[in-house]
Amino acid sequence: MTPLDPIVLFFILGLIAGVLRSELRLPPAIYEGLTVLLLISIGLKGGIELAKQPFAELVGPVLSVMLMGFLLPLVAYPVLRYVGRFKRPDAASIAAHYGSVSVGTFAVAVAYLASQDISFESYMPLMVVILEVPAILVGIILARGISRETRWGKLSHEVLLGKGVVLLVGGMLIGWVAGPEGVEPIAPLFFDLFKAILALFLLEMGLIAASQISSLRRYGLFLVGFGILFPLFSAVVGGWLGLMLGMSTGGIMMLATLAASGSYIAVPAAMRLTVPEANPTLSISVSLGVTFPFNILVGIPLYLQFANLLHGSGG
Amino acid sequence: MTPLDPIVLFFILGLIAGVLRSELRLPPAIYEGLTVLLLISIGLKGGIELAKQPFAELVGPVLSVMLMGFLLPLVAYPVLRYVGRFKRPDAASIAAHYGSVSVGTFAVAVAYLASQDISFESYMPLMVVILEVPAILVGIILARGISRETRWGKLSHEVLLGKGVVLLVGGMLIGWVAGPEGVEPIAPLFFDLFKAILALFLLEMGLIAASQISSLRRYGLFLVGFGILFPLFSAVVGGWLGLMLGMSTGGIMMLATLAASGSYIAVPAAMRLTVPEANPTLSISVSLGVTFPFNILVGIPLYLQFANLLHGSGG
Amino acid sequence: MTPLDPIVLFFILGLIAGVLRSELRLPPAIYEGLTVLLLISIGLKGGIELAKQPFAELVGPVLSVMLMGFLLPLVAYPVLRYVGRFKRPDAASIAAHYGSVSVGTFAVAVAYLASQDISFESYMPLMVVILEVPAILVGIILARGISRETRWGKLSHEVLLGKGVVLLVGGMLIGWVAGPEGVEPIAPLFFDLFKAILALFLLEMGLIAASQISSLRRYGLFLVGFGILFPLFSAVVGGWLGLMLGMSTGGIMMLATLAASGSYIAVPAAMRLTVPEANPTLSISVSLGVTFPFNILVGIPLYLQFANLLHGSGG
Amino acid sequence: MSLDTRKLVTIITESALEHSLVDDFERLGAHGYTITNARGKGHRGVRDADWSTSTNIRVEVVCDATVAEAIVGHFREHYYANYAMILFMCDVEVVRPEKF
Amino acid sequence: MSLDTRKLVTIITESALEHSLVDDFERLGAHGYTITNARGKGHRGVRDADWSTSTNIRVEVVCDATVAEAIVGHFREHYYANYAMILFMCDVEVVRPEKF
Amino acid sequence: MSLDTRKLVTIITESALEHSLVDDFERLGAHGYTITNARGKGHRGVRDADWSTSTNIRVEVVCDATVAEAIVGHFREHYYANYAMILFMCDVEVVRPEKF
Ligand SMILES: Nc1ncnc2c1ncn2[C@@H]1O[C@H](COP(=O)(O)O)[C@@H](O)[C@H]1O
Ligand SMILES: Nc1ncnc2c1ncn2[C@@H]1O[C@H](COP(=O)(O)O)[C@@H](O)[C@H]1O
Ligand SMILES: Nc1ncnc2c1ncn2[C@@H]1O[C@H](COP(=O)(O)O)[C@@H](O)[C@H]1O
Ligand code: NA
Ligand code: NA
Ligand code: NA
Repeated sequence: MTPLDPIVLFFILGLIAGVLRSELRLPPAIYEGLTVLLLISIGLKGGIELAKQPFAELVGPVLSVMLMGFLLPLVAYPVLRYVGRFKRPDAASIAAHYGSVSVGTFAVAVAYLASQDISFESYMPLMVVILEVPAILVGIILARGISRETRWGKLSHEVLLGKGVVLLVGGMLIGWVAGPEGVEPIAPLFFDLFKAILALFLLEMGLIAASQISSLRRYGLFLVGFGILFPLFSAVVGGWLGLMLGMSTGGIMMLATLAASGSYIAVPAAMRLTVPEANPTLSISVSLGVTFPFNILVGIPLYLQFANLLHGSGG
Repeated sequence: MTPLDPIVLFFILGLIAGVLRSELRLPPAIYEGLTVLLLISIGLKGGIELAKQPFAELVGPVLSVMLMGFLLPLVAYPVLRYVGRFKRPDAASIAAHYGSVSVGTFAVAVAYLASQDISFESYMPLMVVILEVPAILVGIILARGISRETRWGKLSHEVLLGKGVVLLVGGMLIGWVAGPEGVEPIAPLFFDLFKAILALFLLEMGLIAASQISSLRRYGLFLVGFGILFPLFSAVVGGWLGLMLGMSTGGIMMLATLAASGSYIAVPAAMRLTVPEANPTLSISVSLGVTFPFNILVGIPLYLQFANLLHGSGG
Repeated sequence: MTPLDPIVLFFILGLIAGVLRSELRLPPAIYEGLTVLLLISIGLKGGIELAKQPFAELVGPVLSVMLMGFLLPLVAYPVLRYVGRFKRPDAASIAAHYGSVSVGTFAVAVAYLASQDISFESYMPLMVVILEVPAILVGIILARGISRETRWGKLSHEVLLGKGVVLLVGGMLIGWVAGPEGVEPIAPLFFDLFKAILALFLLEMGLIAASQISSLRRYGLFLVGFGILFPLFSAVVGGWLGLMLGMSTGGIMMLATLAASGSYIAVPAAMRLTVPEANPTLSISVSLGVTFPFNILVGIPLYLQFANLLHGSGG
Repeated sequence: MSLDTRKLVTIITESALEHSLVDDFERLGAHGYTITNARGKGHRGVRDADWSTSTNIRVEVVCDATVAEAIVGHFREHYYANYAMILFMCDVEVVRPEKF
Repeated sequence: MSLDTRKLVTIITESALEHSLVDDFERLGAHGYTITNARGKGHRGVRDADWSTSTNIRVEVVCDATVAEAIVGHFREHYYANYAMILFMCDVEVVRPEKF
Repeated sequence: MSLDTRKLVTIITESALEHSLVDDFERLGAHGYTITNARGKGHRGVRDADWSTSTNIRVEVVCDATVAEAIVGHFREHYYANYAMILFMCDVEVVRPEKF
């Protein structure tokens, strides 16, 4: 995959059409359907691989990635609050977005590594799931302390049983139980069509990202800078963590990508309900309008180079 | 296909997610689209095979299966009315559901036999169509006698030109006219993706089935028992009929499955309009919440064993 | 592809189901999704081929096809106005529909030539795009002269950035940039499923066409005659133009088909907003209810015979 | 601005009834109707869009008082007992009274 | 509970007009609008959701009487003759009158 | 035709609030509600159906004046400050008053 890979081109097509205010738009049901397919595909593939792996090896990575999910927003928050001069709830909410992950970015990274025949640790989809939760907790606590008002039970139910987690974890379990041969009859949809489905998904993501640009203009340069520089910082943290955990080049790259990506589904929904005084336009426009395009167009190839560097020097 | 076949696993994933009250849900348009694809696929496959068959051979099976469709609800009705103590319209409506068939169950049976390389009589999709009608007639007559008020013309139009019948019959005719080579260019969607589409469909069916469980709790144990035992009885009737008609093992198994399955689309819609005093929650919750999961998880493998037994002893 | 090709059979199934007033209908989101896939597929395929072609060779065809788009409605208008006795805005609007093109018809022609292993000039999808615009301009001017009221800027924005143009042009650019190998990973969806997606699309088109028949009855025989005879005339013009441009048999056939087809998406939308006094039912019912079915069932094979004839005598 | 007054009758009921209601309106003298998809909860429990046999439609008819009365009467007799349905109405000012 | 009164203007028309109406509202001084998809029947025949060129939208604007009058006047002049459209209005009590 | 009068409370707000509102209605004594999907514009900008975190719902509750007042009070306190929301109400005649 080069910058000229068709899936990136579809994203660019969406961006351009959106900027030109084309009436092009995928029906919401189709967009949702594509998301479901991507989540299941990623889960299945991870699950099949996972079957080959002793469970004990997961403990270290899981715990340290979870820790990363707690720490990244804690770094982002003071930058947003004191450099960016955002109000407390806004700074907390944006920070939470960047502690979490974007499944769309992860899917593109999967396709990118596949196109270069680079493998990565099979438990990566699990990391996507694990990173969903801590950032939300940290965001809420940053915004309002450990408040009695927060209905933690309801919240954790909503996050843990959200579409993303259920399909990723469910897909992994199915892949794990059914194994490579078991999954074969359903491979034509979930594996053979993966890249084309990702292309359509990115077309719509380009349109959505473009629609965020007008809000961005209102909130100024700081947010744009943050949306590029903080992911770069996070990628270094993620990559370094991968190296410490003894991961392969592919794994290091993946962890860098996960760290660098910002949520635009689970976290916004959770923040809207728990920290309603945060302005949702701020966080979504930087996550979708800056960081997502940056990662797709520039970040992912960069993180691979970085992983190569690290692994070369480290290994 | 074993209990660990991925399509069954997708159903179980849906069930569990539903029971845990996950917000996961396929968009209704996607669910409808999947149904359309399944119906056309089943029809096409049947039609291609049918072309190889002399028409005269159909007369016997068609007539006897139609008769079965009339008789099964007549057996179910007194059980529901006098053992279950349901009101007359409720007993009639539930009985009608069990005289008819579930295309979803049929599709899983098709996939199950395919995974075991067992063939079955090609006219089976026709039986699905034929079983749609009689049960509805019987249900209405049981509920209110041969009433003048029933607009039979309008009703038969709605049943015979409903989505299910048109797509199954239309698919069969297209498969029959176009033949195996003619259908080849459209095979990648309708045949290669069949199992994956079925898996997605079952994911949603699991969610729907789970949502019926709370209604079930209200209506008690009798309904749960009926939803398991009556299908078992029907399977015996269907299997025995297959044997009498000289069918193969696969055919016997299929007829047992058809008999054992209960409608959850065509019959509920028809009953709602013709027997409105029947409580639709009763019949849908037992058909979808008990019988459908039972057939997918337990029934289908059981009916194959039963068919093996019958065919072994009979042939 | 013969009249018994499955994609034509799906269209006929839709027609029959529609005429019989079946409740069958694809969900609108699915229908839109199918359209998106068809447009991208056609664009991609054209773009891949286009890469092999020197750009200079496009100038002649582009300009002459554009001229054809201006002239065809100018021929249709007096026929409709003075023979058909339609009001000025109605005549202008119908004329505009016939100067433009139907992507659905184009897609069937692509599948038809593919099934016969006949190739055609790769820039054809570009012609589809080019024919969208002139007819709309002519239609507006015929209806109301060069009026100050018409907001030409807004109009051209809407036409040039409509879904059809963006996806066709975008698809062509992606195919052109990515090249045949680049596109390979997304081929399973966009190329392998093309015919099946077209089949589903035509099923819905059949239903839609059938729903136009009742309006047609109201407007009488002239419109039906026009909907068949004018396309035949246009096909001769288009075919002859292809011959003059030195095209292959496939190219001549394609240009005849484009000329013969009538718009049912872009033009109706543009006319509704710019010539609101035109009755939209008139133009849509003849374009969708007469010309589209005629072209699918009769026209396309006819235009190929005609192209063979022309090319034989001309070459 | 001088406007006439008509009745706006709003009905929320099972989508299975759509065809029936449309026929009824025609027969009872309404000149038009508008339908949107809806979900909700009432005495017959939750009815949401997830499972097609249990969704609602929201139907509006603008008409004169006589037709409104006819609709209420007809619906009371034919649907109230067995279907999930609510009906309410209010006065609205209309611009082209001849349309209703 | 002391509430102010405003006009609720409801328009049911062809979805092709959505962009135009939105522009109009801005220009005529409305502070907001709400749109839902709809289907229906009126003098210009059945308009249902199946075929996108013939679906309806249902538009609501809460505004003061002056703006309501401006909307009615503008629509009467620009849309009534050539588009499928009905418009009706009624008084509603609103909680934050400064919003409308 | 003798009809009783009730309040029709209409709320247009962010779809993210759907579950919350439904819980509220239950607690505040409403016997039912109806929801449709909507898009629109107000003080918090354009909210359309394209991107799921920014769509609206249109909620209707038919209830007596006391419950209506309770809803307005509760919503004013809990949602007005931080969510896109408008609320308006009017009197409607209902047929089966015992339902509301
Ligand atoms: N009090 C209410 N306010 C608003 N909508 C209601 C109310 N009660 C019932 N509905 C709607 O009407 C449908 C049928 O009501 P019911 O017959 O009471 O089940 C429900 O599914 C709701 O959509
Ligand atoms: N009497 C009516 N009651 C409710 N809705 C109506 C009525 N008349 C027309 N409509 C709606 O307004 C649209 C346009 O009406 P018309 O201009 O009469 O065709 C129709 O498609 C209906 O959705
Ligand atoms: N004046 C208005 N008329 C109709 N709907 C409105 C109006 N103002 C706001 N809305 C709707 O209420 C939602 C929330 O409004 P707001 O809180 O002002 O952003 C908007 O997205 C619109 O759908
Ligand atoms: Na991150
Ligand atoms: Na049965
Ligand atoms: Na043409």
